Amino acid sequence: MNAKTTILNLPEEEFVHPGSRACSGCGLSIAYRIGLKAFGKKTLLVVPPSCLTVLQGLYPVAATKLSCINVTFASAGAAATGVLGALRAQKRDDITVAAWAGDGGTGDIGIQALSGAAERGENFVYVCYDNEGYMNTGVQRSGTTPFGAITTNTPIKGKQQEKKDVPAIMAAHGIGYVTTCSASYPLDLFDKIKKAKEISGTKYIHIHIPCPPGWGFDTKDTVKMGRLAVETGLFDLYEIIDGKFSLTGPSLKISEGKKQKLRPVKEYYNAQTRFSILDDSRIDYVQEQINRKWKEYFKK
Amino acid sequence: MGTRECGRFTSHSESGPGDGGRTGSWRVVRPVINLDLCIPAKKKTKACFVCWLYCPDGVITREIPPAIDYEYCKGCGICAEECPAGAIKMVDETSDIKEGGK
Amino acid sequence: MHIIETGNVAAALGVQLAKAQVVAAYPITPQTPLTEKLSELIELGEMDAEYIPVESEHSALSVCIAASTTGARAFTATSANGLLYMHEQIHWAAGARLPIVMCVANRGVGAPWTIWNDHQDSISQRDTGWLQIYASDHQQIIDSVIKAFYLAEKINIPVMVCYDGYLLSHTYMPFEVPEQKKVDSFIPPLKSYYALNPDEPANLNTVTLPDVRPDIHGKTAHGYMELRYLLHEGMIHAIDELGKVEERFKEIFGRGDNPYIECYRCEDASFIAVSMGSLSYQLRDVVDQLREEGIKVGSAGMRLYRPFPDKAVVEALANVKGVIVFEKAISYGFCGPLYSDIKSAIYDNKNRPFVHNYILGLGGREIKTGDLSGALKNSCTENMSRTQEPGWIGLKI
Amino acid sequence: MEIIEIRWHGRGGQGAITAAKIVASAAFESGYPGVVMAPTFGTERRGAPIFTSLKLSKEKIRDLSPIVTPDMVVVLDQMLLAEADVTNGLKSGGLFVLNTTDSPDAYKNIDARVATADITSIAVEAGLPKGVINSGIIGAFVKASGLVDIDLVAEFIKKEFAGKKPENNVKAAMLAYDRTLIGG
Repeated sequence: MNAKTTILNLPEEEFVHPGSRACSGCGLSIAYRIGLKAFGKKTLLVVPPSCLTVLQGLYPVAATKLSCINVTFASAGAAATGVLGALRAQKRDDITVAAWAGDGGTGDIGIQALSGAAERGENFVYVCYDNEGYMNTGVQRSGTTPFGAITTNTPIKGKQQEKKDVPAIMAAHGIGYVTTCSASYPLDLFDKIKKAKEISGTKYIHIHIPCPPGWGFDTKDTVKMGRLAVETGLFDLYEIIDGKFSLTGPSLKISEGKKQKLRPVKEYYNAQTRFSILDDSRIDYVQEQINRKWKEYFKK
Repeated sequence: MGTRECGRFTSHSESGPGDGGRTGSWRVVRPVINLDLCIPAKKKTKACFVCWLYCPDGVITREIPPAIDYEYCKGCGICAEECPAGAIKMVDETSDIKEGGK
Repeated sequence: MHIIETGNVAAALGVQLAKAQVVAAYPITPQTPLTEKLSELIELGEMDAEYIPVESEHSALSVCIAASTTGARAFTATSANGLLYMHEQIHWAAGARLPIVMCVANRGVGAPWTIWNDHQDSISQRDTGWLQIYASDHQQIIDSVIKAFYLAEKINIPVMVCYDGYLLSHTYMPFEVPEQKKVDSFIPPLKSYYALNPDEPANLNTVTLPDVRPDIHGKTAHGYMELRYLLHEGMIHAIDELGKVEERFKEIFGRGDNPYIECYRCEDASFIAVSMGSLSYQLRDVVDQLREEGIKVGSAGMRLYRPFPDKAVVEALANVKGVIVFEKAISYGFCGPLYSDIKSAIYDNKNRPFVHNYILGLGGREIKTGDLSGALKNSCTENMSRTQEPGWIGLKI
Repeated sequence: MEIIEIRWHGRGGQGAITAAKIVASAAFESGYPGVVMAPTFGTERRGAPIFTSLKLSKEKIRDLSPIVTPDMVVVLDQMLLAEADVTNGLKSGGLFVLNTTDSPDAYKNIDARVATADITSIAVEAGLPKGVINSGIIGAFVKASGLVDIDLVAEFIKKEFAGKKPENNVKAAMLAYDRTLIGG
């Protein structure tokens, strides 16, 4: 693997203009800003509706410096396929194609087109930024909203179903590269996108994105919240390369005992108002699940 | 002058800053860097720049010392929260007004 | 060279000759043999294109939209529910002003399932901002596909070439396959208005506001409504453009007809039967028969349905006593869509003819020539009372 | 407008459509600009009875509706007689072509000229896999109908069966042409 990127050698060039319409403290803005540095200039983006649509600017001003087509909600995977097809037809192979979609546009309405593209092995990087809900339309539940979260359409009881494991679904397609990242670890994200660009076929990158208004925490705590998700063992950072699973970055360090021990999930739940109705028994249950999962990790 | 003069017939956006306007006006608190504590400023060498890395809006420079573009800084406070030296303080915007600041 | 092949093959050969670069499709009867043929031509190396076997029609058009945006000549084809599954993308392709060509092998729409022909599928896409051309035989299919690519790229509006499922798609008929050299001189290589590329960055089709807004050069850019107006204006303009395309085609290939409304024995007609697709040719047999009985009737086939060629329609129907519209589609609770369009087009005529409407052939219900002549004869009888309600031919209820 | 209407009966997968298409191509080439050939509209299932309509005329044909009163009926598989009403609408004095080991005399009940040939055996003799009968039946049809020239038909067989034993298929058609028995 390449030497890890540091803050000091991360490319200086910015591909996102300041003054976007993203919320103050937006986790997506961090991931997108650093992510585009990894993709670089010679990239064509495909974006279905999401907070990113707004972040990227309203006609006729683009907040991004990369070329992008906005496409319908269900079609990111297929649209990326079309861009690739046109590039092949024009014998151009020096351009990276990337789709950047939200969790709804990926795991819910977009999963058919994404699955089709992955099955065909289309040569592109698919980035799912998972802020765990339909934030752009005002915080409704999505397939990746965690159990118990209050959203505007689970307003009283919270979501009654578990979070959909989209990276596992993508891994089941047998694609060459599946990885999880977090907005709170932008250098790790940068390196993984760089790596994905070098692998042929479909690559899937799933980024955990804290959302201050959607999750209910202060804007200053965005990075802290994403870090807490990793440090409690709730959201693990890993890579699946050619079917082989391995923890990466801070998750790997925790499993190796090099860093601090797992923090209690209670810290994460208590820090967000969306979990305000969760009772202790549920939190204990989740803690048990995490302990069991991590027992396996520690063995390896 | 009608919009036909713009010469386009599709929704074709070109890159430019400030799509959301001067988002500096969104701030209720502003980050202020204490150069006595700021690592690169203190060491006069390229170091740290955690604030630059995490700034969602890219309004902090990776310079010695780091500079904040208040025209667009939304005042989220992530830089202050993440600064390992505790060099950035979030200051009430209104106090600035009271002091007749810029 | 003449060959005997199906309408689907005629369409496929047109796409091959027009040198489409990206083909994406999903199987649906009765369109499937068209895209099977294209995949065969591409795998054999007889066509230099990317064939993308997508997982849905929605994705098929999505691929075409993105490919067209990125500067490739794109083609797809579908029928019935496949077309309806594309609906969102159909609007999108037109709104993005992409010169995509799509063939529709017309089929009835479920529920309940039917695989047989009527026009409900494409007619229901009438207001999407696509041109809709209807073919009556195989020669028109292959020629229309070739013209469609040229026209679409000239006006930056997508074109749908519609032909009857089974009746044309699966029926073998002789037709002339144009020479590649001539097609090449007819259709220049695609030159996109803007092809997505990293060197001239653009963010396309993002949220566009209700009101106008300055662009980065200080010019006033459109609002959403201006872009809609431009599409409408482009569609209106497309009517004249199609006329020019027809002339150009005639010059190069030596054949052509009225591209708007194809008239048969209408010059001295007192009554004209109007329809779309292969039905208009079947009605020619009926016209011949009624003419022998002394009824002065003609048959007119709509070749262009959107944009609606109202001037050509008014002209074709200027001096008649009656217009009888036969349709394989209905706007439930009102009447046939073509019927209301024709009535609207001739509303300002000084001597308005009566207009009758017949619904027939839904879901492949056999259209018997005898039934057609009976209905037409009835309508041509002068004392026939005007009715608002459409008549139904072949209904056994 | 005079239209010759020919209905072809076979089973899904037997190649009745290909046979009719070859005859259609040869007819077009020999002065029938009006050619319309319509298979059964709908889902064709292997083994199930199907039919194909072929209309020929000296003028362009505009009526695509199915054949109701055929001038000629061709049956690729004798077993179909028990399954489908193959002679339905056949014009009195029309032509009935059948793949069978029987002689035409065995079908005196049919009000038409009957022509028979043992296409199944002929095909095997011509070196085709058992059950490939669509090229052979063309030979029998051409002999009995006299509509088109057998050598022209042979050319179209070669074209249509390119890469699929074209010579053997031509041989089957030729043998069938020679051995077709035509009743009174």
